[in-house]
This record gives sequence, C-alpha cells and structure tokens, in this order.
Amino acid sequence: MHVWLDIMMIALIASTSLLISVRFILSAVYWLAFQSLVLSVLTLVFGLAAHQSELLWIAGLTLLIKAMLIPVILRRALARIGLRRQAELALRRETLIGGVIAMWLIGYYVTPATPSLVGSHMFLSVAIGMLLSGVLVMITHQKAMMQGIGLIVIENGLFLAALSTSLGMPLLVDVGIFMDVFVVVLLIALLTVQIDELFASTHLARLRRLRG
Amino acid sequence: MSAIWPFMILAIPLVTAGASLVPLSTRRRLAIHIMGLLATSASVFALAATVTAGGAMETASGFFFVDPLSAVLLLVVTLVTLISGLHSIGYVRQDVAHGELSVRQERQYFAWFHAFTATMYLVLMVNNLGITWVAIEGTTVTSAFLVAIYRKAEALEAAWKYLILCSSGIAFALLGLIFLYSSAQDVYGPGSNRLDFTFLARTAHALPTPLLLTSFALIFVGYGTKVGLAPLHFWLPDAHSQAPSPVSALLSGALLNTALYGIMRIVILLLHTASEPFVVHLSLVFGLLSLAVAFPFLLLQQDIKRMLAFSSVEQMGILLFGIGVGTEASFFAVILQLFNHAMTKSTLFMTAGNLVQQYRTKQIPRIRGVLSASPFSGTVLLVAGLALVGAPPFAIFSSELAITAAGFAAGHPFTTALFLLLLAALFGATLYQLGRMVFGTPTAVRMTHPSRWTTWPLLLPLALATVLGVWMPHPLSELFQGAARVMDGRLL
Amino acid sequence: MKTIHVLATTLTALLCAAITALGWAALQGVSEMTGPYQVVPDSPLVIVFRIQPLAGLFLCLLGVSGMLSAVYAIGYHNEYRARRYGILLDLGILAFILAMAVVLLAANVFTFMLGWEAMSVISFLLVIYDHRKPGILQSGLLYAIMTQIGSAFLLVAFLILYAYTHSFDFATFAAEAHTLPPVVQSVIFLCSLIGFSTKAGIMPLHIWLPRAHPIAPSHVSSLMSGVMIKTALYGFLTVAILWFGGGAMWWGVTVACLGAISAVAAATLATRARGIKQILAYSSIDNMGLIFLCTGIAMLEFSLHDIPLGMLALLAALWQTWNHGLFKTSLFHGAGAVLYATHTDSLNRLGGLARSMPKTSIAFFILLLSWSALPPFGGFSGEWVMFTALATAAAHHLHSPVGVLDVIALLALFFTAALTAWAAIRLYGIGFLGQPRSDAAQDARDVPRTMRIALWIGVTLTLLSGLFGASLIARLAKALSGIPERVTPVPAALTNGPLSSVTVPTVFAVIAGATVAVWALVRLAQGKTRTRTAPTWTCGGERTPSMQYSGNGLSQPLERAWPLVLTPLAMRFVYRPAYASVVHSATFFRKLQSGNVRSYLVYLFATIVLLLVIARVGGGVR
Amino acid sequence: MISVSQVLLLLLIAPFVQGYVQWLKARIQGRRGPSPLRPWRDLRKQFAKEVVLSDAASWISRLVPYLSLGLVLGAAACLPVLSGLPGPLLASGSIFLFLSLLAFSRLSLLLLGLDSGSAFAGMGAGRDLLFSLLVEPTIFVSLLAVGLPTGATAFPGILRAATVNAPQNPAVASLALVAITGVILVETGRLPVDNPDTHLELTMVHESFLLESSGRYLALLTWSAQIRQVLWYTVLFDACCPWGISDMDTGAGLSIAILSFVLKVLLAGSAVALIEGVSAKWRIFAVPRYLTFALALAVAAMLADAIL
Repeated sequence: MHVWLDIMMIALIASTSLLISVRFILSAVYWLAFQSLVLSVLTLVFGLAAHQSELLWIAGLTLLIKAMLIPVILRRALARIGLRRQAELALRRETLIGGVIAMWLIGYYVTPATPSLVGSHMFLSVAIGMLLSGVLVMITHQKAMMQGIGLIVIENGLFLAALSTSLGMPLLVDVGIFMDVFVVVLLIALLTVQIDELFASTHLARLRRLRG
Repeated sequence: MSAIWPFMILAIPLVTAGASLVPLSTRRRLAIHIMGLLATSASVFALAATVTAGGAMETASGFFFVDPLSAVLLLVVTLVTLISGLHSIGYVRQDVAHGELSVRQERQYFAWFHAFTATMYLVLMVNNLGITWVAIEGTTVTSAFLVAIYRKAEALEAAWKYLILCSSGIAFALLGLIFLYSSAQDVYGPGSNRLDFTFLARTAHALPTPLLLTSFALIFVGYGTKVGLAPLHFWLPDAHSQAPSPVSALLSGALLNTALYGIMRIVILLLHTASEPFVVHLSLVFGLLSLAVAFPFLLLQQDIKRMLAFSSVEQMGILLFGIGVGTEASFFAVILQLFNHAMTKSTLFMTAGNLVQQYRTKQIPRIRGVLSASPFSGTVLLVAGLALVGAPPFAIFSSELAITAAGFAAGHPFTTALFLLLLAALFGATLYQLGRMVFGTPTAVRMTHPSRWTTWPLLLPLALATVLGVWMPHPLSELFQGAARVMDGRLL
Repeated sequence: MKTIHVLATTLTALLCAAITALGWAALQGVSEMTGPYQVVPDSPLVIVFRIQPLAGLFLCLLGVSGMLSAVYAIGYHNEYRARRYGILLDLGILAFILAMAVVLLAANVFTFMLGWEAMSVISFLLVIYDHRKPGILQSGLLYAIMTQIGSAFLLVAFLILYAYTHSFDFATFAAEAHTLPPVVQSVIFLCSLIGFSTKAGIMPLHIWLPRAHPIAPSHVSSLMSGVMIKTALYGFLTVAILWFGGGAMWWGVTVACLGAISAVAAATLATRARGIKQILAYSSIDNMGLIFLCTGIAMLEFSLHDIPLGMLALLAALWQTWNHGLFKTSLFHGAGAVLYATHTDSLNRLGGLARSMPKTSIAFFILLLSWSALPPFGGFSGEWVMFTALATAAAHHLHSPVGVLDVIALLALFFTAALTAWAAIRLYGIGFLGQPRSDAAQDARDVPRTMRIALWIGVTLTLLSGLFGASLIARLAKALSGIPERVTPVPAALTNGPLSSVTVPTVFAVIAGATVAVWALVRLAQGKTRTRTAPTWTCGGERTPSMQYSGNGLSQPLERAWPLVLTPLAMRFVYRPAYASVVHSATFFRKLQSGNVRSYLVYLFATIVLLLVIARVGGGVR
Repeated sequence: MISVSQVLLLLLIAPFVQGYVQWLKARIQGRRGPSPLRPWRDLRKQFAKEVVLSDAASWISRLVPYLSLGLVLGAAACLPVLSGLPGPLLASGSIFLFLSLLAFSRLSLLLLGLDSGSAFAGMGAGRDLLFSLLVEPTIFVSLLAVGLPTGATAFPGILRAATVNAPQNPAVASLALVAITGVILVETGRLPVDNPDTHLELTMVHESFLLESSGRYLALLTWSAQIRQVLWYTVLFDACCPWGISDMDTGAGLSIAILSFVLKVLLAGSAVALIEGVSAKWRIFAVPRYLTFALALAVAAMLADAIL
C-alpha cells in the first residue's frame, strides 16, 4: 500500500520538476494533465482507505475537470496561438533545477507538524513543494500561458495539502474551488489568445506598458 | 421571513445577469438592469434593517451568517453598486456611441456587472470561511472580465496582471485556511462546520498558536493582495485605471472593502487570543507601509485614475492601521472611514470617468480648469476631494481624528505620530493632484455632460458623505457601533 | 446678484457684531459653556464651546476686522464683477469668520481641530480665488501643505495630552498638564510651537505667508493678516501659559529668540519687497515676531516666578496683537484700494497716487503712521507698551544673563522699528508720491465710498486706541485673569508711562496745536501763501518719470550694508533641498512598479516568506 | 509754564547756534565767516519770499513744513532743558515718545523729499534711512544705559540717574557721551558724515530733502532742523552732563539754569565746529561702520554697568 503512495508521491515530484523545465508549452500542458491524473488517483486511494464517499466524488471531479477539461482548454488555446510555442525561461535551466530542488527542501522544512490523518507526513511537504514550484514557474517563465500553468500547479499543491492534512476541504468548498479554477483557466485561455492577437506574441516583456 | 433576504440578494443579481445577456431592445434591457439594481438594494436594506433590529442572524441551517459588520459592508456594496450601476447606463451608452464598445460587449458588461456584485454579496453573507474564499476568488474572475472589457492592449495587460497576481496571492490564503481547518479538526475532531466563522469564533483561542500565526500570515497576505496592501498592490492601479470608470468605482468602493472584510473576520478570530500582538503589529506595519508607498506614486502620478487608485491604497492603509490599533473606538472609526471612503472614492472615480470622456485623455496635466470648463464635475471633484483628504465638516475628518486618538490611547504614540505625518504628506499630494485639475485656466471650452445618468447619481454618495460628517441617523450609528462591537470580538 | 451680495455682506456684518459683543462679554469676565453636541455617538468627538476671558480680545479683533471687511466688500466686490457665482466669495468669507470664531471658542480638542482645519481649508480656497492667474495655485498649495503639516504637529501635541489625561477637554488639560513628566511637557511644547508658529508665520516656517497673503482678494488678506495668524497666537498662549504656566526656562528663551529673528529678518525683507501687499505681508511676519518675542519674555518671567513682569510682557504682546490687527486690516484694505484703482500693486509701476486719489491716500497715510509706530496712533501705543515691558524686564535683570537676553530683545525692537519706518517710507514715497510711473497710476481715481468708509473707520479706531489705550488696556488686563497666578490688573510700569491717560492725548494736542499755531502765525505775519508751480529740478535736463528713484533703488543701500539678512536662508537651505530630495526619492521609488508581472510575483513571494519566518519566530517566542 | 518757556528758549536760540557753529568753523579754517546772526536774516528773507512748488507735489508738500515744526516743538516739550521738575508733559517725557516724535519728523521730511519726485531726494532718503537704521538703536541704548540702573525710561529719571549715578561709575557716562556725540554728528548732518555747506547734489544727505522747498516752507523746515540740532545737544546734556539744571522753581535757579544751558550749548557748538574744521567727509558706506562702532559703545555702556 505505502509503496504505491510513495510511487505516486515520486510521480508528483517528477511531473512538477519536469513541468518546470520543459522546452515546449504543450508538453507542460501534458505534464499538468498527468499530475492531475495522479492526484485524482491519490484522492481515490485516500477515499477508499478512509471510507469517505465525498472523496470519491472529488476524485471524479478532479479527473473530469483537472485531468481532462483544463488540459483540453489549454491545448485548444495553444492551438490558436501555435502549438510549437516555446516556454522561454528567464534564467538558465541548470539554475532553475537548483531552484526546484531548493523549493522541495523548503517545502520539507517549513511543513508545520500537523499529524495528518492518512498517508505519511511527507505528502504535506510535497504539497507545499508543489505550491512553491508553481510560484517558481510563474516567476521564471516568460510566456503568459506558462504563468497560467504555474497557477494550476499551485492549485494542485493546495489540493494535495488539503487532502493530506484533512482529507480535503468540505465538499461544497471543494466544488467551489473547482469551479473557480475552471473559470480561471477559461479566462487565462481567453486572455492568452486575445493577447496573442493584439501583441502578436504572448511574451511577458510585451506586457509592460502600465508602470509607475 | 427574514430568512429569504440572503437568497434574494444572491438570486436577483444572477437572474439580472442572465437576463442582460438576452438580446432585447435597449429600453427593455435598461428596465431589467434598473429593476435588478433597485430590487437588490431593497432586499439588502431589508436585511440590514432586520440585522439592526435583531442582531446577528444565521439562516439556511448556518450557511448564511449576517451580523452588523457584514450588514454595514452589504450596505456599502449595495450603495456603490446602485450608484455605479446607474452611472454605467450613461457611461456605457457614451462608449457605445464613441464605438469603444460594441452592443454585444455592452450586454456582456451588464451581465458581468451583476455577476460581480453577486459574488461580493456572497462573500459578505456566508458563514463558512472556505466559501468566503471561493467567493472572493469569484470576485476576481468576474471583475477580471469587466477590466478586460475594452479589449485594448492596456486593458488586457491590466486584466492579466490582475488575474495572475490576485489568484496566486489568494492561493496562499487558501493554504492558510487549510491549516486552520486541519488544526480545528485535530482539536475538535472532524465535522462539516469546522470552517464556520460562528464555530471558530468560539473555539479559535484553543487552537495551537504557532499554527494560528502561520495561517494568519498566509491569509493576511492572500487577502491583502486583493485589498491592495503595499507591497502587494501593484495590480491595483493597472486594473483601476483600465476598467470602465463605473467598474473602477465598484472595485475601489466595494471590492477592496469586501477583501478587507475577509481579513477582518480572521482578525476577529485572533484578537483576544495569544496571537493578538502578532496581528496588531502586522496590521500597524502594513498600514503604515501602504501609506508610505502610496505617497511617491500619488505625488508624481500623471494619470487621473491611477492617482485615485493609489489614494485607495492609502485609504486601505488607514483602515488597516485602524484595525491594528485594535480598540473598539478605533474599530468604530474604521467602519466610519470605510463607509465614507467608499462613497467619496466611487464619486471621484465616476467623475474621473466623466472627465476622461469629456477631455478624451487621462493625463492630469491636460485636464485643467475643470471648475470653469464643466462646473458640475469641477464642484463634485472639489467637494469629494476635500471629503477624501479629511477636511471638515466631512466624516473622514472625524474618523481619522478618532483613529489617531485611539492610537495614542492604545499606547502607540510614535507609530501614530508617524501615521499623522504621512497623512499630512498624502493630504498635500492629493490636494496638489486634484487642485491642478480643478483650478486654473481651462484647456477646453465649456463642456456639457452627455447624459443625465452620469451626473445625478453622483449627488447621492456626496450627500451621504457630507451629512454623516455633521449628523448621523440613529439606526446607522447603532449599526456601526454593532459592527465595531463585532470587530471587538463581542456579540458572539 | 447685486442685492444678494449686499445681503450676504450685511449678514456677515451682523455676525461680526455678535462676535464682538461676545468678545466684550468675555473681557468682562463672562465664562460660559455650551454643548456638548455629539457628532459621533459615544466617542470623544463632541463639540463644546466655552467663552473665556483670554479669547475675548481675539474675538473683539475678529469681530471688528470682520465688520470692516464686510463694509469694504460692498464696494470691492466690483473688482470681481466678471466672475460667475461671485456670491461664493462672500459666503466663503462668512464661513472663514465662523471657523475662526469656532477656534477661539473651542473647549476641547475636537472642536478646536474642527475649527482649525476648517479655517485652513476655507482660507486656502479664498486665497486661490483668482485661480486662473498663473502662479496662484502653487502659492495656495504651498500654504495648504505647510498649514496641514503644522496641524499634524498640533494634533500630536493634543493627543499626547489626551493619552495622559484620557480627556479631550481643555479644562482637564489646564488642570493636569503640569503633572506630566517634564520630558513629555517639553515634547508637547515643541510640537505646539511648530504647529502654531507655522500658522503665525514665525521664521523659519513663514515661507507660505509672503506668498499667500499678496495673492488673496484684499479683504481676505486683511482677515488673514489681521486675525487668522493671531488665532495661532491665541492657541500658543493657551498651551504655553494657560496650561503649562510658562513651562521651563528654555521654552521662553526659545520663543523669544525665534520671535526676535523673525522680527528683524522679516522687517529687513519688507524693505525690499516689490509689491505693496507683499511688503505688508512681511510686516505681518515681523509684527508676529515682536509679539512672540514678548510672549517668550513673558514665559521666561513666569518660569522665574516674576509674575508682574510676566504679566507686563504678556499684556504688551496682547496689546500689540490688537493694534496690529486693526491697522494691518485697514492697510490691506488700502492696498486693495490701490489694486482696485490701478490693477497693479508693484511699486515700480505706481507713483503720484497722492494726487490722483487724494481721499484714499490720506487715509492710507494715517494708517501708515500707525504701522510705523508713530504717535499718537495705535501702533505707537502698542510698541510703547512693548518697549516699557522689555525695558522694565531689562532693568530688573540687568545684573544677570537674563538681562542680556532682554537687551537683545530691546535691540531687536529698535531695529525692527527703524526697518519698518524704512519700509513704510519706501512704500508711500515710491507708491503714492512723485510722478506716476505708469498710465494705470496716471488714470487712478478715488475708490467707491463704501471702501473709503471702511478705511476711515479703521483710521478712527487706530487713532482711538492710540489716544485712549489706557482704558482699553485696563479692560484687556482683565482678560489675563485667566492666568494661573492672579495679579493686580494693570502693572504700575504702564500707568505712568504709555497708559497715563493724559500723556498721549496731551502730546497729540501739543503737536496739533503747535502745527496750527505756526500756520496761523505765519499766515498773520506774511499773509496767504503765494505759490507757483515749476518742474522738479533735474539739473536742467528734460524730465521723465523713470528719472525718479525706484523702489529697488531706495532699498539698495541696505542690500549693500546687510547682504546676508536679505538672502532667503530658509528657502535656500531648508525647503528647496527638502523638496528636491522628496521628488528625487519619489522618482526612485516609482521604479518599483516596473510593469513586469514576474517582479510583482517576486515581491509577493518575498513578503510571504518573510511573514512565515516572523510567524515562526513569533510563535516560538510566545 | 516752565516747559513753555524752555520751548520758546529753544525756538529763539536755535538759529543762533547754527550761525555760531558756521562762524566758528570759518574761523578755524582761517576765514572771516558770516555773522552768527545770519540764519536769522535768512529766515526772515525766506518767510517773505513766494513759494515755488514742484508740479508733482501733493498735499504732503503743503502739510509737512508746518507739521515738522510742530513735531519738533512737541519733542522739545518732552525734554527737560532748564528744570527737571515734572511739567504737564514731563510727567512722562519718556525717551520712547521723544525719539518717536523725532522719527516722525524724519519720516515726514523724507516723504517731503520724495513728493517732488526728485532723484536727489531719493538718493538722500536711501542714505539717511541707512544711517537712521543704526542711529535709533544707538541713541536708545545709550540713554537706557544711563537710565536703566535706576529703572528709568523717561528723561526726568535719566536726569536723576545722571546726576546721582554717573559720578559713581564714569565709565557709563563717558561711553554714552562718545556714542551720543557720534549720533549727533549724523543727525545734525555734520562732517565727517554730511556736509551742511555744500549743495553738490550727489554728496548731500539732509539738504537733498529741502532741494525742492522754497519760501516760507523752506524757512519752516530750516528752522525746525536748527531746533532739532539744539534738541540733540540737550539730550547729550541730560544724559551725560546734567549740571546746572535746577530742581527748584525759583528765579535764581532758573537764571542759573539758563546761563549754564547757553554755555553748554556754545561749548557743544564749538566742539562740533572743531570736529568739522579738522575732518574730511567720509564715503557713504564708511558711515555704517562708524555707527556700528557707536552702537557697540552704547551696548558696552549698558553691559559695563551690568559688569561693574
């Protein structure tokens, strides 16, 4: 049992780290989908282990929205602006890898000692690590779309944190969060496409008209 | 009977939003819009009245929780909504006439407008802090559409920054809530009401302090980003300046306060616990920081709407400082300040909108001699500006005086003295910016207002801000004091 | 329009009459409270008024000066014929007077600050009434900002007292102020000194005054110079003497030195200012300087427990306040008349007004005599009392270091007097005499009757208070019975000096009599004067107005003798650098908002990490 | 009664003093010089002449001649000349009143000069103002230096102080003497500050105000200037050498007083004539330095008392 949990944990870590350092935005989207898939499976496992029917619903929602709908939306938006768009980094890939590792370590260090109900205490640190890595994505990437992806990584991290500390938020809250995330992604896709139309690029350096 | 109001308050705007999308004749849509506004306001007033009479109330088996504090904010939001809603009619009509907006966009505008207000009402009425979070995130999404409505480069950029910053900031607030939730579960066992304000208000003191501090810090920063506290405020001027002016009024007058409400709730939880000092100092420091950071941007600003936005940052700093002082007197002053700032600032934003449409520029140096060129706008700008900077007899004078007095009484003499000096500096900067627009020789000839919708509504908040300075109707003062008591952790 | 304007001015005049009556009652020793009126329920923010003797003098001054301005306004209003909503000016002045009355009647912090802020804001709006002319707004803003910073300091002073006494009530302050720790007392004193002397135009916080007073409509200038800056003195006296009874020794010394510096420096600057109203503004600073000088000496004496000497100096300060208020009000009215007739007040464009507008120029001449402290007018009486007070103090302390301070004070008084005479002669000699230097001055005509009436009432009042100052001071001495230690009203030093009710009238009679007698005798001996006019002697050359001495020329010797005093030190070494550094740092900070989302995210992230660390530490501490 | 008589005395003696100084000066310079009575004749002649007014002149030019004489007489009435007994005006006789009256006459004189719009008057006015700026503090301080030790700020008191205190510490008296002498030289327009005999426009100070006056106006102005000169001498006597002034109202005392006063005036006049005879005129901007020195002396006198 725990072996599987550890495997999934490693899968999460790996997907996040890879997601940060991809060359093409599209592959980032795929990694995101994979990550969400792992999360939904994890939710399912937790739900079965704790005999919580709510969690099964949430797992389903995760699968539906995060692992399917969101990637599809992002891919279609990407298709509008060109699938081969590169995810440009603000700094060298090696340093970024260092940054990722740092994030994981910070996540491990700052985790408050809350005895979690299921799974190992590691999951929380992984969650916080994911959250931080999401921030790292948003800070280091030059393309608008990647920031959106970073945002979703943060959401995933939060989801995992909730899951690992208290078997997820109350159902209503979780549903609300899913809705928000979904609309946010819609908005991101919309804006990215329009930005690309107006600026002929989604490079953030273009988005610097408003200052002072 | 009173249980129905919350549902109405949520339902009416949503229905109106849906109806606004239906392609009907302009007059019909106008009627729908106005009816929606009035109906919502009416039900909010009804709810506020019941709360004023009967105190805090829980309905829908504890899903909704409305106490004087939320009632005051509901009032603020609905007043600002009503006014900017009426103003929007003339404003959007003008934009359509100028071809800035298509008719389709006009429909979307009103749809999102009402959806946005609905989310804000939700924030102010739910009991579960998780739902509060969801609603606040909802306000971001809905208002982002409104910010981007012009589809111009700057508008898109502003919307993008707004969305990215607020969503990522608020994510941390969610983490904080998760910690709160889990620790509540650890202490009191699992349960669905573990995130309810009513539950936590009774039990928060028993939760482990380090965890409370961590989650407070996270929530503070998260919601603080939305409130526009320095140094998290950078989305604010962009969004305020690029949104249509009625929306800017809504953002500044309603949204910021709604986000601040989120912080207030958490502050209430922690106020009389072991973690009070942390809360107090954090609030004081960030309040002063917002004042200090707002000053240079305000002083050198050339864009009228950005200038007003930075003044909002300043005002949020004042409010947070008042919260940090942490006595009932200061809380009352904070409520007063909040209310009057909402009124004056929304007036100013809508006047700015009129000026931008009249002068066809946002550049302050190009907007001169308003008093001569367009007496109505000039007078409103002058009066509202004086009310904003806290000149007597307007209420902000009293509230600021009360906040500083409370600060000295609460034993923060140096902080409060610094606060006073910053206020004086900001007074100067704001007066300078407004003065060089209102006075001087006009750059344009005498100008008229396109529509009466853009002028008359402004008189309502202005009148309120003026009257409250010299006389406060008894029910209102009752409500405000109730809110102050709520913030002081009593009435529970 | 016209009728409503007359209506408003009448209303103002009536209000001022009421205020005067109130002040007179206060001087009689009436002391009553009204209120409290709750503005914000269950909070210290209540409005309470109290009539108290010290305020009586200031109320009288406000009332009289307000009435003069109201009468003056009737005619002067034509100057603003072209403006829409001219009624706003009248209403503004009405509100201004009301606000000043509130300040003088306030009995607690809230009421005082309410009146104070209202006074500042309204006067700012009145100052920029001509806002379409270039440069007006900048000066007005400078005024508004300076005064706002000042009131911030005031509020700090009051709130420290509030923090210690847990009361907003001035009576409580008066009762408990001296129980505070000395350091706190000194902090309060310094804060209130900064706050009030900003308003009073004491150097180096005066810079707004010579810019704001000249640009305002003339009757507004006269209210500001005549009354508003005096309200600051009232506030300062309340804090420093009524509450702290003079305080520590160095308080008085500080105030006296500031006053002396302001007096001499401002008088020097007055001798070379370009415009009439600017000259008058500087002379207001130097008069406030003298008044603060006497106040400082009074505080010093109180701190040395030389109560009679202290009372004497205080009396001198108040008496000069009254006289300066009177003649400065009317002088600004006179300057307004010149503006009205010529639309310029720059000396080098005037000249010959004594011929072209004789009625006005005679009134102005008499006011000028009062201003330059010449007998038998009010200004003279005030200066005489100051002289007596300082000399008595000097005689009393001649053998101690304090005596040296008194001697310095006397020197300051003498120099100020001489410099004021210089400024006055320059103003009148260049502005009113000689040949007109411009067509505007050439075509000037006497101003409408109402304005002249206002001027002549002012003349009469200043003459009366010069001749019969005795009874007025006796009345005024009552006003000082509010001071902690009660003393005999009129100190002996005055009764046989300036206040002996015979002296000044007799001297006046002698001078007038002698003049008339001489005239009569000459007339008897030589008959009627046979006169013939001829052009002024210009060494035989052909004469033009530009050959006359200009205003700059007349002050040039001083600029050569005392170059240092004439350089605007405060402006050069304090304000310009401060302003530059503010703007510079502001431009630097604005770079924070680079427009780059990623940097904003970094700020956000950094804040979170910082707060988490603090939370950890804080949590560890608890 | 007494005060009236001493005013009359001053009226009569003033022109003669002027004439005497001119005569003696001429003698010192080895000329025969005009008769000491000439100023009388001049006055009579000018009174008879018609008045020529500048076309720029206003009512000021008509008022000032009479006013200045009136002011000088008023000042004279404040001053104990023959007797220190309190008369109706001596009751106060405050130095402040006295000096204010003289300042008044200066102001009116300067305005008279400027009234005609003559450039020379402006020139003279600037210079005279610069001098007066230092003269007034000096005279005030030196009189106070004598009076203050007894708390006196009025001439009777100063007189008493001078008679009683001065012998005890001559330092004060002598310092005051020097200071006041300096003031007198400036105020009466004597060399080395100003040359009363020249009418070279560019150098003159006091004469420049009278440049446009003529006839009876000139007479009145000259006369009052002469009286002012004697007044200054009297101030010097009251403060530094109060010998002979009677405190009793008897005829004997009065005659002694008159005699000693005339003697003292002649003495002072001779001293002035001597100084004028031997000194050359200074640059204008040398004068302030000299006056500052006088002021320093006066202050020294005051503090000298504080020290001793």
